[in-house]
Amino acid sequence: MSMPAPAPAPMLSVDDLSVVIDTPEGPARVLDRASLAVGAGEIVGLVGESGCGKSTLVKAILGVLPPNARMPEGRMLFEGRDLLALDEAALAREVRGRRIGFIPQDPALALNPMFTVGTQLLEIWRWHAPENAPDRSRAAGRARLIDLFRRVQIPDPEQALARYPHQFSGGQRQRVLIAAALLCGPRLIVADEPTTALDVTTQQQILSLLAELARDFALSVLFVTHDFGVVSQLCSHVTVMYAGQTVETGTKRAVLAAPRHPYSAALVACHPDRMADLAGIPGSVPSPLAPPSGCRFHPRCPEARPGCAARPTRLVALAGDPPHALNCIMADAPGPAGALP
Amino acid sequence: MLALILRRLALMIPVLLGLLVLVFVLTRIVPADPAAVLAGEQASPEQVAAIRATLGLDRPLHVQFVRYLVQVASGDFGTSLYTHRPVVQDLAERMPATIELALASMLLAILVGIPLGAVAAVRRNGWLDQIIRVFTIGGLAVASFWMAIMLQLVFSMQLDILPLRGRVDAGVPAPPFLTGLYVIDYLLAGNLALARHALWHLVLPSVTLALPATATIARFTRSSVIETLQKDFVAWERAVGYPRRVMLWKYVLRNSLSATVTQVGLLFGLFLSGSIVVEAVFGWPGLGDYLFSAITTADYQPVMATTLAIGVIYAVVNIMVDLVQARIDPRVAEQR
Amino acid sequence: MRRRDLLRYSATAGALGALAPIGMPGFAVRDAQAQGAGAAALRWGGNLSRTLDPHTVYDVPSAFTRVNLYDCLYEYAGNPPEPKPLLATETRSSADGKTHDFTIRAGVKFHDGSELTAEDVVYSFRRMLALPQGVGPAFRPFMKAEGVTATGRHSVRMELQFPYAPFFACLPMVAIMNKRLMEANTVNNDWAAAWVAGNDAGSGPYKVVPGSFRPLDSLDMEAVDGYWRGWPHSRPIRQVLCRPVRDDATRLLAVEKGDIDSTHSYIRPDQHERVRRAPGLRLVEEPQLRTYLLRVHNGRDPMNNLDFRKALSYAFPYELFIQRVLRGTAVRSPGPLPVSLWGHPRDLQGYKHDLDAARRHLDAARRAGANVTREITFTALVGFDETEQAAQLLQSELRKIGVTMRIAKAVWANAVQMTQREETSPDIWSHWGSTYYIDPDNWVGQFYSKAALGTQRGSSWYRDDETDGMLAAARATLDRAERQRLYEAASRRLVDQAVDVWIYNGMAYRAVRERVKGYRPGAVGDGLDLRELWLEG
Amino acid sequence: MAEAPVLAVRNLRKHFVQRKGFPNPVTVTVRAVDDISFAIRPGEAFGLVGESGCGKSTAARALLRLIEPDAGSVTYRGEDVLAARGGALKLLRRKLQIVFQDPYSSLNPRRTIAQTLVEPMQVHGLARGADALARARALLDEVGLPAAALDRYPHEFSGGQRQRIGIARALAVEPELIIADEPVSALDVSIQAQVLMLLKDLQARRHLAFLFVSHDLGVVRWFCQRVAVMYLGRIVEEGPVEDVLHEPLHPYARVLRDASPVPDPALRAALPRIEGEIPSAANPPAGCHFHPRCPRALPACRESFPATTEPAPGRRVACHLYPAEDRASVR
Repeated sequence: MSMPAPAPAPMLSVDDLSVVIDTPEGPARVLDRASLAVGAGEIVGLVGESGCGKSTLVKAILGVLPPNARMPEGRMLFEGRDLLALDEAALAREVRGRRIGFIPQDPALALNPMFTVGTQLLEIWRWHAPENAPDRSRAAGRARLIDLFRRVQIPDPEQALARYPHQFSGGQRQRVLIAAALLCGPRLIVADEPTTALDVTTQQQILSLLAELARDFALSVLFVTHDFGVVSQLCSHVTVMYAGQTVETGTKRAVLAAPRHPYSAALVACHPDRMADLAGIPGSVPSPLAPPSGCRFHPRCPEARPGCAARPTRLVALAGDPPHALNCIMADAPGPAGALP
Repeated sequence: MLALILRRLALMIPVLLGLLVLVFVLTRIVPADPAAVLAGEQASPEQVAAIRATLGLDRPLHVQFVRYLVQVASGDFGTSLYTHRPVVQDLAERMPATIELALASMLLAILVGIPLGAVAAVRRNGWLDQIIRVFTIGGLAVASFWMAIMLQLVFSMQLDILPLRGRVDAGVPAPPFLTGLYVIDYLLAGNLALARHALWHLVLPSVTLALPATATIARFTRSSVIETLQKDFVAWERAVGYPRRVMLWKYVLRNSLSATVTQVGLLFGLFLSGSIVVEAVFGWPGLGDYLFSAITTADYQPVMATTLAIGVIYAVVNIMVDLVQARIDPRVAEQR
Repeated sequence: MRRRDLLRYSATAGALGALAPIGMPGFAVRDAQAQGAGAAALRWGGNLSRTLDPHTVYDVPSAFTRVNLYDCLYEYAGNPPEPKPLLATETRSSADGKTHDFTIRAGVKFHDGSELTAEDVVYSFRRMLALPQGVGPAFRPFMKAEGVTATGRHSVRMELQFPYAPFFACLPMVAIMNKRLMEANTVNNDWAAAWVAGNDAGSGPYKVVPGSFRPLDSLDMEAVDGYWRGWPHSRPIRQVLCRPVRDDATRLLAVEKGDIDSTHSYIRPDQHERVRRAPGLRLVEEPQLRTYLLRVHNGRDPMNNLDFRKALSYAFPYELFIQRVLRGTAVRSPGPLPVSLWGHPRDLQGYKHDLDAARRHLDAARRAGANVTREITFTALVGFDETEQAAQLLQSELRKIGVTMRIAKAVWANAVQMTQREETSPDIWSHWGSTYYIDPDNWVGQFYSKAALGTQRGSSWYRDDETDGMLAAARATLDRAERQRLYEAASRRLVDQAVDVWIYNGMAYRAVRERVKGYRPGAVGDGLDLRELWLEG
Repeated sequence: MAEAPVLAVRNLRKHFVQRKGFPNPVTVTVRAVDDISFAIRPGEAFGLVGESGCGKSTAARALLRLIEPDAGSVTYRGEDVLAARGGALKLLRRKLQIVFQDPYSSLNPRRTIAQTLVEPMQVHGLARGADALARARALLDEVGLPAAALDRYPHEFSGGQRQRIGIARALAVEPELIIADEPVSALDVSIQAQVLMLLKDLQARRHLAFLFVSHDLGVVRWFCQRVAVMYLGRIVEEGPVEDVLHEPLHPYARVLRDASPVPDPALRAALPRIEGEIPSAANPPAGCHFHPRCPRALPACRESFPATTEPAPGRRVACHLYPAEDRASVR
């Protein structure tokens, strides 16, 4: 897959990445040649149902896959660096917490209940204070943290440092975690379903905050979610995954308004909010231990054809503007009009 | 925090009362006659009866019990029939020895057991984990009197590097009584050599006593660390780039300790009961030996008072455990 | 023995194997200073009593402190031991045997420097008689507190309520205490019992180092300068550190290692060989008057049948028990008295292990209507393996002749309680006839008089007017020859009636380090005279 | 309004009282459900929406007496549910069935699906033996599961399938009203859609009434005919779904509507601004609980909780913006 000439090098690009987890029942291919790109300043929604590989992809990017996982193929570039070439220590030292900030799913569980918020967050500063920071001392970290707390609207930021996670509400905890992600000046924020555990009004507040911060700090955001509604509110681009494969990627407008992949289309149609007739998808997500061959969606696909099971998975760029790429037999036909990462 | 202590102390009273009833009933169920034993073999039945009356043993059980409660409530734990000394005095001499032994064992069990369990958890199913598993199973399976004799044979008789028995060698003066713990009292008295001397005497008995507890703590810590490692916050800590070492030994371990600390409180009971055998073998002048001889001669007052004292020690240790737990886990502190 | 040694050597070898490669250089843990502190002292590992009060307890360990901290009017001397005057310089007894005048030695000093006088003797006897336990019960049947009076600064009169022949044999039981000191420490009319339990008020060769006594656990004693009897050796032992060891295994290790100079005197037969072989140790044999016997409940069917009791007596395998269990460390004692004591008939044959005879007597008992099919119970004592081994031997022999016997266990206090009532008293149990005073009355008189019923001494529930009469007469006459005749006759009669099963006279064994010289066992209990000892090297 | 309601709830109340602390305990009252009233008509799906802690689940459980309510009345076809005893209660329990959010914890893991389905039929004397088994098979077919499922255990099924089993179990006793407590919120969207369609299908076929408890406005909009919005233990607005969600009267209902994301890229560009967080139910603000966050709060809102008014036919709202006498302000 070649890069289209004019496009700037993305902040993060994942190409044809596979992840195999060795389980007692055999190897599970939880990611199957998945691809993803996050450009500078983009907020990319990574969408799919549970079991589609979103979390595995996030873990792979952060380098925190479990020890029994291996990556037999693929490529991951972040700011031009090959992440797969870095060992665990280098990842912990140079990437995680420093260049990539992380916002977890459940703010109630993501902080260690036995330590104050200040202790936990300054631990990140201690190991990852940016090299170009004028002052890398603990006091400087504290000052920056208080600034950030103010920025994410945590009341009494100074006292907040001395409080324990359970002394915050769910929304505040998520704000704390956002501050943690921003602390050392990262370029990319990976947010793994950060609002799923929150109430809608709180979710709305967090989404607003994220959008604002991304704009103000010129951040790239990889936003994992299962909710197209959230995508439509926050993201500029969308990548849809199914059973470990990337099925469709493009701008929000392109994918949401006119989904081309049968899975994307079906998923959008599952949202009761659309006022349109609700349509479920028959069957369920296959087990990664015994996935269908070829396009993994074909057993559930209303438009499946004989060739689907044999077809190698491959993301193909569609012609036209805005950019839009598809991993489907239907997209194979137009030929190599323009492959997209 | 003060409220917590007060509440736990208040809860202690009914527990200790229950303990007293239990021990009272148990000691009296056994058909033993302290009067006859006390009177000696030369006594006549009339003389025995006279002693029985003097001791109030001819009264109905409930009257005896109420009398005893009144006596205890006024701070009098009675007098031993044999030593003629207030039981409190005997306890004051013997309890510190048991406490010193139990504390040393606990310290040992914690200092060895927790790292052992943590390492086993981190290197789960690795060779180190297997070795630690064998050790922990062994630690629980080995009878402590056998262990004691083996340690004596090897370290005292063959290698001659540790004392065989006792708190100090014969002829070494006891330290001035401050805490009753020899090692500490010698230190406070400024005698470093004797503090070391007392410490070496402490080694074999506390190792013997600590072994099964170390195994238990290691097992608990192992499973608790493994459980903690599955927690979301560990994933977060990893994802935001905590160095592995810091994450494990500072953050994960502290969370895992919460469960282990509770266990330590329960284990202290094991130390107290285990000390009976260990004290006998190592000639450690603690409560075990005292209680044993009091039971065999039906010397009720020391039996009751010792049991009560052990109950109090156990309860106090568990209150301390709660405080430590509240220190470790801020949520616990707030619930109180 | 085999198993213990095997354990010891295999474990040692294993541990050494594991440690040898590591080596232990510079691991000098023992503190030279601390170790040196007790080297010149005798480190006595014999058992300690729970109290230093010589009046309230009278058992084997208490003899050690009584003899060495106190002096008595009389002491035992000679072999076999006889009561000889000690503080008493002269004794005059009235013809009726009821009044005894003692002259007390002048110039004897208590440890506080005050002189021992008649007042102290009177105080001591009155105290002894007032206290309900220990020595008192032995005196109270024939003596009242008013009967002890001072007739001068150094003379005391004792009036007995009736003539009592064992009186002089009882005198070494009564330690003479410092009246002034005792009264100064009396609280609530307790005869200073609380104080003297941990201190001494004596005039003996040794005194207590204040505060050093801990019941059962430790005691330090110091030699008394200018003790009135003097010191036999030029370099007597100045300091005695009593450090009993509770645990069997540890005790032997401690004496082997030299942590203690002596064990208690109950070294088990299976450990003798080990002690004999250990360098620097010797095994001291201490002849004992102590008897071991099975008490049989003569008041209950079927043991109330003479033939059944004889069947029991013939069924017990005496030789097997003495040779196998005790490894030959005891002599067969066919009757109620120690074989070496006067009053024991020299020609008494007693019973031998003979199952045919046992069967014959069992048949006779059955014919006489005794309920020989009833399961009888042997109550063994917890913590005394020997009683259980005796029970097992008897059980297997009885099974051969068709008598079923069950073995129950009880702790000492429990067994004593059972013997107080005829209904609860065990069918069979066993105990030792210990030495309180050296007189036949201590054994046969105490065990088979009707006065003993309701105590463990009378647990045979034996009621025989003729025997009772003989024992009472022997107690009342001062004629030694007559007494001997009466005790021999009573012994024969008891044996004829197979009242109990008498088994052996024991031997006590103590491991003593070679450096301890001059060691001579005491006559009663652990009552050795420390004055005679010295340390070599 | 023509038909008499199948279920009428009036002034239902449930407060939880906790005593905390030593030696001076403090009593904390959580007003989980505070005087709520609504009615459900036969065959109607009635939605109860609100955010976590608003009391919607407690209300659902209290009217079934899974938690005994403190006050109020619940009538099922004119019969007093809260006073029912013995046989009457048993019959009521049959007519009112509940479907839980997490079907796994409400299914006994050691019982086969057949046992799970047959037992309630036996308890209520509807069928037994082969008859009951045949009915169980038919029920499974109705909820879209194969008959082979009968001999299997709950753990062998996916979340969606388990929820179908939970629904089949509720249907086994032929209820008239189903209380569905967040029945699809634990499911993935594709599965959620399947289950919602099943429920809709059943509602039409069996003429079932639903009390549908959910936090998801989209789901409620799709499934329900009428809806009540709860905030901190109280119903703030009630009416036909289309009206309430299209043109909410109560400011909170509007905030809730605006906050609910809709997957339509053209619909909204800017994210709405929302003030503050939900306060603790143990210590709700005085007056109208919503006033500290309300963009249109009046002085009166601080003082008193507004009475419920009916500013338009079939629409009820508890807000000082809609005084009882002034109906004109609606439009």
